[in-house]
This record gives sequence, C-alpha cells and structure tokens, in this order.
Amino acid sequence: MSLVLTEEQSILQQSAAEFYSSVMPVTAFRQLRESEAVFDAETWSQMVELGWSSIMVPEELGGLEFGLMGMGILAIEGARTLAKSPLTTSAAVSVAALNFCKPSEQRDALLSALAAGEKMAAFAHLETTQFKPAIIRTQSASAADGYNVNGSKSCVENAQSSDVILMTARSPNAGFSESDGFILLIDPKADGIEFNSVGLIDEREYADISISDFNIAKDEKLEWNDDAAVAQVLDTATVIAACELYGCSLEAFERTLEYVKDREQFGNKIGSFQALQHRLAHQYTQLELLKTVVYDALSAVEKNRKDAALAVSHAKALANDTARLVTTEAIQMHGGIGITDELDIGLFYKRARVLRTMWGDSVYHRSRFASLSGY
Amino acid sequence: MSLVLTEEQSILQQSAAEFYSSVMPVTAFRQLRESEAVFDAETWSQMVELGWSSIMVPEELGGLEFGLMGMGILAIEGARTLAKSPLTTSAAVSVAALNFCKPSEQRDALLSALAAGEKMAAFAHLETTQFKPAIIRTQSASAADGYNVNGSKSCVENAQSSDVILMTARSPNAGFSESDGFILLIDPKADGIEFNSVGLIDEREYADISISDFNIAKDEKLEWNDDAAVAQVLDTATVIAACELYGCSLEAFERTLEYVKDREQFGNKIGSFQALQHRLAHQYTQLELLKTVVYDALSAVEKNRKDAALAVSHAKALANDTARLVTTEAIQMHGGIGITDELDIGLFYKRARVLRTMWGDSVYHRSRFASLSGY
Amino acid sequence: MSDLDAFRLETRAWLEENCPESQRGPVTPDMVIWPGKNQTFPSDDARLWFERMRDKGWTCPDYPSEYAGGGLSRAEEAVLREEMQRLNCCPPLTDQGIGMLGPALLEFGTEQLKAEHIPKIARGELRWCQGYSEPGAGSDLASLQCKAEDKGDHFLINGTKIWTSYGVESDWIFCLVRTSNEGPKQEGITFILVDMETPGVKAKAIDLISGASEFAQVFFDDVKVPKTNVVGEIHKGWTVAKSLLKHERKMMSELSKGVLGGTAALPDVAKEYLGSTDDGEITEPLYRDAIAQYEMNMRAIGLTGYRTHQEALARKMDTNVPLIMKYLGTSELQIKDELLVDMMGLRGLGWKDEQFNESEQRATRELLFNKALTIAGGTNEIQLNIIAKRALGLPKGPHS
Amino acid sequence: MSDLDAFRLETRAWLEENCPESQRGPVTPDMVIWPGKNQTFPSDDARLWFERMRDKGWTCPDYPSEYAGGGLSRAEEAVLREEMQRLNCCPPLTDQGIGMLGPALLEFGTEQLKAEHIPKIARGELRWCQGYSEPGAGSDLASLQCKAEDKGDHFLINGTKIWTSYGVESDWIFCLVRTSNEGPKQEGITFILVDMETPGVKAKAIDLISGASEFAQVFFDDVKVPKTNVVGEIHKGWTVAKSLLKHERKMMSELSKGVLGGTAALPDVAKEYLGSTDDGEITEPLYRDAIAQYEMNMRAIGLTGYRTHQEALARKMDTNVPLIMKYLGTSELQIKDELLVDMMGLRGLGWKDEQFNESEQRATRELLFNKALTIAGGTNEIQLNIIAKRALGLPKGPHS
Repeated sequence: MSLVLTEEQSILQQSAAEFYSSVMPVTAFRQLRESEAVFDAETWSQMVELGWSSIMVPEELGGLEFGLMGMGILAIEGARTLAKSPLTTSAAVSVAALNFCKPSEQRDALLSALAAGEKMAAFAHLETTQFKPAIIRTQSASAADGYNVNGSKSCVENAQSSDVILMTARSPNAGFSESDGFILLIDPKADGIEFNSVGLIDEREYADISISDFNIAKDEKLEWNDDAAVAQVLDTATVIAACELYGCSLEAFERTLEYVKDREQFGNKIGSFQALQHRLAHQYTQLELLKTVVYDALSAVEKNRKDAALAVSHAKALANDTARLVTTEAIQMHGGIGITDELDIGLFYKRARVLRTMWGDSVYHRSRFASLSGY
Repeated sequence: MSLVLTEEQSILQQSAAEFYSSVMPVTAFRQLRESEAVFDAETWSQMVELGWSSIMVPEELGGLEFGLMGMGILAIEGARTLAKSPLTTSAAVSVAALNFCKPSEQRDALLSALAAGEKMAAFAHLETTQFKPAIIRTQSASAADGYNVNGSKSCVENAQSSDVILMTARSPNAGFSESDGFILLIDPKADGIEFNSVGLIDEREYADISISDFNIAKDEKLEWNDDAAVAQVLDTATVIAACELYGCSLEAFERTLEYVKDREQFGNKIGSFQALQHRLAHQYTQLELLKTVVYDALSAVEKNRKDAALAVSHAKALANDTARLVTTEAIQMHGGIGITDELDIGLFYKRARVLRTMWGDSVYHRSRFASLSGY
Repeated sequence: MSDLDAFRLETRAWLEENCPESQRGPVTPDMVIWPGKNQTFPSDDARLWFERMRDKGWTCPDYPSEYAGGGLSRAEEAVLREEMQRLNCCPPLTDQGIGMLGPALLEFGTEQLKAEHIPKIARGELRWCQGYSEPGAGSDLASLQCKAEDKGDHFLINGTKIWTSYGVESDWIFCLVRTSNEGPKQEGITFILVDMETPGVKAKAIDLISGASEFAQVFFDDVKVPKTNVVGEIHKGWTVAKSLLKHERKMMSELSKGVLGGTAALPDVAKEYLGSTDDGEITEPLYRDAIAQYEMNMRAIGLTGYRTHQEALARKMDTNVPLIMKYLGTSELQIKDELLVDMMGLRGLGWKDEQFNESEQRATRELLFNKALTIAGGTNEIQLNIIAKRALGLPKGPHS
Repeated sequence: MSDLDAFRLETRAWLEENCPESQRGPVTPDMVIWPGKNQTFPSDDARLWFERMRDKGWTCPDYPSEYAGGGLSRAEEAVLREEMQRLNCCPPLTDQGIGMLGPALLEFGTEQLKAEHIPKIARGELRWCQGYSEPGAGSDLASLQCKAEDKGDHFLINGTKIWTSYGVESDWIFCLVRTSNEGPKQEGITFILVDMETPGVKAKAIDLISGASEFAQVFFDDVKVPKTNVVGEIHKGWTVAKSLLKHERKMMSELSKGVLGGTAALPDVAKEYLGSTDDGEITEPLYRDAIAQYEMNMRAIGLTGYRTHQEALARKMDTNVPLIMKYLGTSELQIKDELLVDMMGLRGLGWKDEQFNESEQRATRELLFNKALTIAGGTNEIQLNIIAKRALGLPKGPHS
C-alpha cells in the first residue's frame, strides 16, 4: 500500500498541516526574512517536541524510526507555507547520512543529539555549482592524532547556523571521482574554516565553504556503510526536494484556483473562461501524477527498493517540470498582483526555482533515468 | 524587399492559386490515387504552357530565369491542393542540380528540354533512409568509352516516371564522405537498373534504386560547378519542402477555421469556445512566422546569400514544427470526421508527415543551424 | 485455507488444463474471438477454448448463472482475472455486448429482455454494436436527432448513427433515439435494441485515414421496432446511456494503456534506427531525452492507476483521479506514435509494399489510427471541461 | 542630391560633432536621461548632450517647432533615427510624456493645454507618469472606478491608480477617471492631467518579486483638478486612451525586443557554464537544441517585424501581423530567461552578495522582472482573444 498513506501517516499529515498553517504560515517566513534570522528557535523546539527531529532516527538511538515517507509528508506540508527550519537539512538529509554510516560512538551520539533536537547538522557534499555529485576533491590525510583536511564545498544549506557539518571527503590517494570515501564531522565555529554566504532568491541560508589545513580528531571521521551510501544520501536529499517542489506547486495551484473563482473580469469570474479552465485542468493532471511519483519515490528509498534511484530521478524530473509549469502559470493567472512582493505567489515561484536547480535539473535526471533503464 | 512579393510574383501567386484550385483541386489528387497514376499528362502540359517548367532555367537556354522565389510560390500554392506533378522534382530540384553543374552540351540540352517540358527529370542523392546527405557510396569508375556505375539510392521521388535520373556519385578513389563528386545522367528505362517502389502515406511515387555494373557514355557525366554545389541543391530541395509544408499547413488551418465558424456544439459555434480560439490564435502566429522565414530562405538561396544554409535550416525546422502542430490540431478540431478518409484534412496531415521527415527533421536542422551559428 | 484460496487453486488447475497453449501469450489482433450468428473462429484451439469457457459461464464471469453467466462474486472474479493473467490467457470472447449492454440490461432491462438477450451475450450467439453518435453531433451526444415515432406497439425509426464499431459485422445494435423533443435535450431520449436484419437497417463502412475501417455508419429507414425492446423507461434513455458511458471511457483508457501501448518499445527502436554506444546508450541525446520523458509519463500514469486501485481498496479513493486517465493516456500515446515515426524516418511512413517490416507498418497505422484516441469516447476538450468542473469546481462558463 | 540626402549629411556631421563619446555605445540603465522639475544628469556629458538636442528640438523631433519640437517630417525623423543608430547615440531624453502624452495632446488637446504642456515635455521640464490601471481591474481597463465628481469649474478626484511606472519620481500624471456611471462602461470615462503636487495626491512604491520597484500605486484623496485639464471631451476619455494604448503595446513589444532581449547571448553563456568542444560546439546537446530553438524563434520574430515594415513601405501591410508581435516576443523572452538560469545553475539564482557577477545578477533580475511582460500592456490571454477576433474573425464567445 505504498501509494496510499497509512492511518499513522495520515494523522501525521493532518497535524503537520495544522502546525504549519497556524504556527509557521507564510507570514512567519516574511518575519524571518525581515529580521534576517535563519530560524525561529522557539518554533524549532516545538517541532522537536512533536518528534519531527527524530522521525528518521533508529529507535535504539532515541528515534521514532517512522521512515522517509513520514519525513516526506512533513516536507510537502512545510513547503506549502515556505516554513524555514532545520528539518530537511538536519533531521532528514544529515540523519540519512549518519544512518548510512557504520555505527561508532561519535555517530550514535550525534544521531541521538539530532533526534533530541540538542544539535543541528548540515550536509556538505557538492563542490561545483552545476550538479556534478561525483566530483569530490576535498581530501583528508592522516596526521598526528587525527586527520588534516583541505577542500571546498559549494552552496551548503544552513552550514553556518548548524552545530556540526557532515562533510564528505576522500583520501589523497583515492581515485579522482571516488566520492564514497567517508564523512568528516566539522565544527563550523572552529578556526580554519571559511564561509562565504550565498544569497539566493529563496532567501534561505547558503554558504560556500573553504577549509584548509584543518585538523580533526580520529573519531570525527565516519566510514560509510558501503559503496552505495553516498548515492543513497543524495537520493534522500533529492526526493525531499521533490516533496518540497510538490508542496510549493500544490499550494500555488490551490491559491490560484481560489483566486480565479473569486476574481471578476469583463463581468465574469475569470475561472469561467474556458482557456484558463483547460490550462488549470491540465495542471491538475500533472499534480496528480506528481503526487503518485513522489509517494512512490519516498517509498522506494525508504524500503531500499532496487529501482529506488530510478524512482527518485523520475520524481525530481517531474517535480521540476510540474513546478515550472504550475508556479509560472500561478503568477500569470494572478495578473499584475502576481508579480508583487505583497502577494505570496511570487515567493512560491522563487522557492521552487531554486529547488528545480538543487540536486539536479530535469535534463540531468532524465539522462540518469535513461541510463538506469538501460538506454 | 525580399520578404514581400514583387508585383510579378504576386501575379504568379494569384494565377497559381487559380490554376490549382480549378484544374488540380484535391479531387484531382483523389482521382490519381484511385487510378494509381503518377501524374496527369494533360495537366502537366498546361503547367508547361504557363511557363512553370522553365521558371528556374536560364534565359539563354530557353528559360524564364524567374528565380527560386517564383518556384517557392508555386510549391506553396500547389501544396494547398496536394497537386501531384513533376514540378518540384523536375522543374525545381533537377533544374537546380543542372544549374549548379558546369555547362556542357548534354547539360544545356537537358536544361532546354526540361524548360520546354519535353523531358522530366528526377534527382537521386540520398542513400540512407535517415537523412544523412554526406554518405555517398555510389561510384562511377572509368571504363571503355565512358563510365561504369555501381550503387544504390534511397526513396527517390518520381524516379520511374521520369525520362532521366540525375544521380550523384563519386569516383572509387574519393574519400568516403566526399559527396561533391559529380552527377550521372541515368536512363531509367535502361537495363541494369532496378527499382523497388516504396509506398509512403502521402501516396506519391517513390522508389529505391539499385544500379550495378551499369555503363554510361562519357558525356553523361556532369561536373559540379564547385564544392558547394551539392549542398546548394539540397538546400533548394529543402526549402521547397518547407514551402510545401507551409502550403499544407496554411490550407489545413484555413479549412479548420472555416469549420469551427460553422460547426455547432452545445448550441454554440465551436469557434466561439475560448480554449479553441487561443489554440487557433497561437497557430496563426506560428504560420505568420513561417511565412516570413520561408520567404527569407527562398530569397537567401536565390541570391546565394552567405547565410543561405542557415536560413534554409531555419525554414525547414520551423516548417516541420508548425506543420506538426497545425495539421494535428486540424484533425483534432474536426473531431470524428477528421480521421475519415472522406475529409481532406487527413490527407494534409499525411502529406505533411512525409515532408517533415524528407530532407531532414527538426533535430537535424536545429543542430545544423547551431553549427552554422558557431555553437 | 479460505474459500477464496480454494477457488484460486481450483481455477488455476482448471485453466492450466483447459486453456490450449496456442491461446496463451500476447494476444494479436488476429487471435480475437468474436461472437455472432455466423460465428467463425481463428483456429480450432480458439473454438475449443471459447466453448470450454462458455460452458462454465466464464465468458461473462460476473453475470448471474441463471443467465448463462459465471455467477462469481466480485472477489472470485478478481481471482479468475488474476489467474488468467498469470497464464496470459486470450479472452475467450470479445464483444460490446459483454462489458456494456449486459450490465445495462441487468440494471435497467425488463425480465423479458434479460431472459432473451443476456444468455445470448454470454454464449456468444449474437454480435452487438452501439449506436450513439450521429453525424454532426460530435461531443454533444444529447443533441441526437435519430427519430423514433410512437406507433402504439412499436416505434418507427428514421435517421442515422455514426462511429459504430463493427457496425457492418454485428447482428444487433443498441441505440439512443429521440422519442420526444420536449424539455431539455437530455430528456426524450430512449434506449432501444434493434435487430439489424429488420428491413430498413443498413450499415456502411467508414474509411479512415489509417486505411482501417472498423467503424460504420448505420442508416435507419422506416425501421419498425417493438416497444418491448426499450431498455429502461421511454424518454429516459439518457440515464441508461450515462451509466454505459462510464464503461466506455474506462474501456477507452484501458485500450490506450494496454493493447495499443504495449507494442513497440521506444528504446529498442531508438537503438535499432539511431544506434547506441558500447554502454547501450542511445546515441542521439535528443531522442534519448524525449524517450525518457515519455517513459516517465507512462510510468507516472501507470502508477497513478495503481494508486487509485490502492485507494479504492483502502476506501480512500479520490474519485476525481480516474477522470484524468483517458486524457493523459491518449495524449501520451500520440506523442509516442510521432516519436516512433520520427526515429524510424521514412521507414515509419510506409503505406503499402513489402519494403517495410511489420513493426514499421504497425508504427504507421497506429500513428494514423491513434489520432482517434483524443477524439473518441469524449474528446480531450470535453475531458478537460469535465475535470475543470468536477475536480476543480470551476464556475460554469456560459458555454460548458 | 535630394533634400533628404542633404539633411542626412548635415545631421550626420552635427551628431558626430555634438554627441559626446560617452553618450554613444550600448545604453545601460544608469545612462538613461530623465526629465523633471529637479532634473539631474548621470554625467556632465549627459547634460551637454541633452541640452544640445533639446535646443534643436530633437528630444521630440516630430513635434511641431512652435511647441519646442524639431518640426521634422516623417522621412526626416527616420533619417535622424538611422543616423543616431549609426553612432549608437544614447536617447537624449526618456519619458512617457514624449511617446504617449505628447501625441495625445497634439491630437486631442485644447490650444491652451498644448501651449502649456508640450514645450515642457520637449524641454524635459516635467516628468510624466500614467494612471490607467486600478487594483482589481486588471485587463478589464474600462471597468475603472477612480471617481471624478463635477464641481462646476473643477473635478474632485477620489480613488487610486496602480502600476504607474515611475509614479514616485514623476511631477504630473495623466489619468483616466470615471465621470459618469451611465451607459456602457467605456463611456463616462475622462482623460485628465493632474499635477502631483496638488494636495491629496500620494504615490507609494510597489515592491516586486524581482526586488525592483519602478511601479507605484497613486492615491487620490479629494484632489481638486481644474476642468481645463481635461484632454478631449468630458466622458469621452476612452477615445484618447485607445489611441494611447496602441502606443503602449508598441512600446512594450519594442522593449522586449530591444533593451531587455539584447543582453546576454545564450550560446556564450552555454559555452561558459556548460563547456564546448574544440569545434566550439556546446557540449550539452539538449541545451544546444533549446538555444537553437530560441534563436530561431527570435530570428523569425525579428524578420517578421522587418517583413511588416517592408509591407508597409509597399502599402501591402497585413494589419493583423503587428497584433502577434507582443505575444510572441514576450513569451520567447521568458523562455530565454528560464533557459539562461537553467544553464547558469545556482549561479543564475543569486539575490544578493558579491558572489555573483554582473551577468548572473542580471539573469536573476530579468527572470523575475520579465514575468511582467506577458501581463503588462495587455496579458497574453487578452492578446490571444484579440488575435482570435480580429485576425481570425472567430465568433464572439459570450465571454470575450
């Protein structure tokens, strides 16, 4: 029953929808934007209390082990109000990265701390602005009492506001594109690490990182479970982005629907104009397909299905294309007010525009889908 | 003033429109189809009398030297009634091929005969079913009193019904893709040449040709003017195909327009439904662009402009895409009767479908356009 | 072991024993088993298979057994379907009587009509066709004009029906006729059964651009039909028709998913006609991308069908989702048809002559025939109107 | 030598001598010379250039010289334009007064209004803005509500106007106001000029999603405006407005062709961000194809504009063709914007910080700002309605 929410998942969805619309509506995003704050600590602690930070953490480490499907639901609902929190970067992607590492004292302690909301983590992997996940040049060489790290990471979300950065690296003698080296736990407050913030149009916190001659202790280096681990973490990040794209698109669509039912032009509701009706009906069909494919990809990754990578590339490509269609049409159908900052519609477009590029555009994912399908 | 017809060209257009609609309407195409005849000899002789066979032939050889623009006008108007005649294959493409050859007794005599309508010619170049114009394997080697020819040509239009086939070939020692060898004049009735007719959905005459150990006289081999000649002949054929696509599309569009203004559904003319109006309005914009680009390409080839190849690839790509849109929409908007053989709309779609593939599809021509533009 | 499990084992064993080898495997058009007064069979095996299934009532497994049906429960029928799929069994009988008229008769027919016709449907004794559309009516079905005058004990029918599948080959036709011009156009329509051997009935094949001609136009010229042949109430045929239309749309969208969609695999065609690298990658990136786009869309449509099924089982079905399936499926198929021909080049545009292999010829025929998919069974425009109205609740325009 | 040739030589010599080097070459936004009560100049050269042109009347070369214009014939004006293009001269003055209000005053204004306002426009003494749209009116311009009550010698205006370009920076505004509610909504509209220093007028900037804010909302609160400021007849402002709207649509489509379209070349961006082969071919075939498609479409649009021009010269113009230019041009530009950002990846989505170079920042701003192109000056939907009606003669739906 992977394409239909279970009773538990439905309850999670409802409470998430309620939480986001009451505690973190779009006005909350606007307030954070105004104050230039990254998150609201108070809200985050409420989310932690609801158990959301521990959803993907194994039970024995204090987590709920509710699975990726649950996290996907939260990501969809959160995107509908443009909620800014460490949920996706820390509780989803970083937890996934640690889940795919071999158990160690450090790893387990960090997972427990993330589950309890005592710490927030960021995941730093990409080193290019184009999406080329196989290129990893960051190196860590053995040094006295630990390792010495050199390298750089591009456009890492929430790096500066986190307590720890999970940075992928390889050893100096590894092959050029062997990304499945290991993870280093980096303290963003330490000396020797440099951040250059990157302000994107979705007004979230991103930074380029450069790190040189940086020493870490032996136990701050974690080993991946197996060769597939990096790809699995990236698939997790990608499917979560697809969830957010679905949430943004659905919200933009529903607001537009409401608008055209209300707005009059030439003495008629504009929603009664057939040309708009057909365009909206087409968008609806795409959103229904996207819902299916996103659920399927969440389930595929959660269950480590053989076709998980294919399902994820499918979800991201369709999410990119549907978001482009729906958020652009939302602006167009709102007319003049659609391009003002006063209305929220433009914010959904801007957030979706960034997500469409993050973790791979449609050209990339269709090519990956084709390769995985054997053509 | 290359994008506007001159007074003379306008007169030609009007008389062509009158001729085709009165003498060669779509019913004439249906009659030929019924009788399985390729052409109607009587009609062709009327076209010859109007001077259409000599439009592109130089004056000193008895032609009108009216230029490619004039031929393009005839091709557009002819496509609007699906007229079947040797006009494009003989009077346009074959004449162009001879025009780009070095003068010789044989060539001049043939051009005069084509101008006078005493002979019909076909042009045989392609050897693959995919459009790969650079691949020429047909060879002609010196032999006693002339040359010995071996090779094959693919899907040549009107080859069997013509009096002479202009066949491109190379010498055995030429490089593999050196297509700019020369032209051989082949008698289709001679022994040693084999035809396999190819029935395509536009129900015109096509045949694969294979020719082995075939002897021709010395003067039946013509030399190209220069290295660019083959490409120029192909550009001529391509832009004429673009003209025909424009003609088919325009006719299908205008008939659809008439239909939606007349047809009622749910108590209203279907042409008053806004969704159809917007789709038709969009098609109109594409047809207007296509008209411009086709005229520009005709003029570019006629005047041997530096950007002629680019203009031709532009015209063909846009013609392909517009024809696909417009002829498909024409069927859809006609509803059920659109898919019957009784109505002409399907015939325009089928003719356009073949032309879209002939002389290169849009992927090919966009790639060529990009290369010619330096990217 | 539950009763259903027992039924499954029993059914599996029976099918394995009774379904001839030749009646398994992908069904090609020439393997279809049609009913009729002068029924003929593609092969002796086909006849055997048909007769064995008919005798168990499994040509119509969900019809009551009193009418020669299988009398299976919904769950049992599902099991039978699954087990037949497992062996890839050819359908033992194909007709519009089975999926469309039969259920309508069971719901709306008089006892007399049921007793007379349903067993014949189940036993394949008559071939049925449908007379709904009329020339000029198009999507506006309710505007039909084919007239049935009340003559006391019978109706006198005059008019014509079009787009009747297998109209030339059929024995009987179920029609919508106009019995009154009063009130809204949906009223005054009557659903009636007509024996096509009645004097005045004539069926003429319609040639299509694809060269195929499974459709006919049926003409009625002073045709006398007894009133007892009316299904449901007189003037209330629209109710019957609406119930049938649902079946038809479902059949059209299944048709586009299954039979027609399953033929040529785009990646294989691309590799054959355009070439591939040593890694098996299609060499032309633009076609590779277009194929991936198509395959993704079909995967999404397939999964969405599956989601709806799951939702139905969980009693959480969004009833709007099935509305979108025909629109999406038929549009995608036309994209595929064009793509296939684009890749085959002129080889995909063959009309006659043996120059073309079977898959090339099929590509051409489907390219042309499938232009009907976005028109028949509710045009795409009508589908979008319905989605806008029912799923999105958009205000009715003065037009729609 | 004809007079025109003489004029050309003279003009060329004058421009070469009088247009400072810094006022030639591609015009960047910070080079634009605006008029106004408190006019300032981007540079001393700009002031010099403006003053020289103003003194010849060439800020408004086609205005009559009695109103401080250049008094040039249409042919002379074309020569001046060509010669200015030849040197790539910066426009000496940019304002909505020049291209829109001026011509309207010349056509509809009283002698008093002409004498008072046209010379000020030509000399750049006032900056003008336009008050047409209202919140909630959108494409349905004629439904405007901003009310002007007749108080004998003056009107009392109450209401608000939106989408006023440079409303905050301007000195005067030309507005459409409702002076009567009787008859069809196009009647009872009056075209009037308002000094923005009049008590009760307030302009507030509108923030856009692009971060730019050249638009304003203008509020009128019991604003007294003398009746002598009415252009054309009272209640008949729609006639004036329609004539102006034509200018506006033309300006919008030129805007999308020229200033905005001319910035970043897609092939260069592709090569820089995606790489190219030794032959200079873009390495990513899908973007290469998309770029070729865009470049073809822009080439087609450009050539079609040129065709219309040629047709006009030959007095054979198809007057429907200009209708399509705004629709096509603005749609293509949005395609380009998305493509540019797709290729730049995250580099094309920069909002602030110096991490991004100028062309990256411009790509982002245009992506967002240009969403307005298919809305302002007649939405795409309205354009398609107009094409359907005027060019195709399709029957009026109950809606359109």
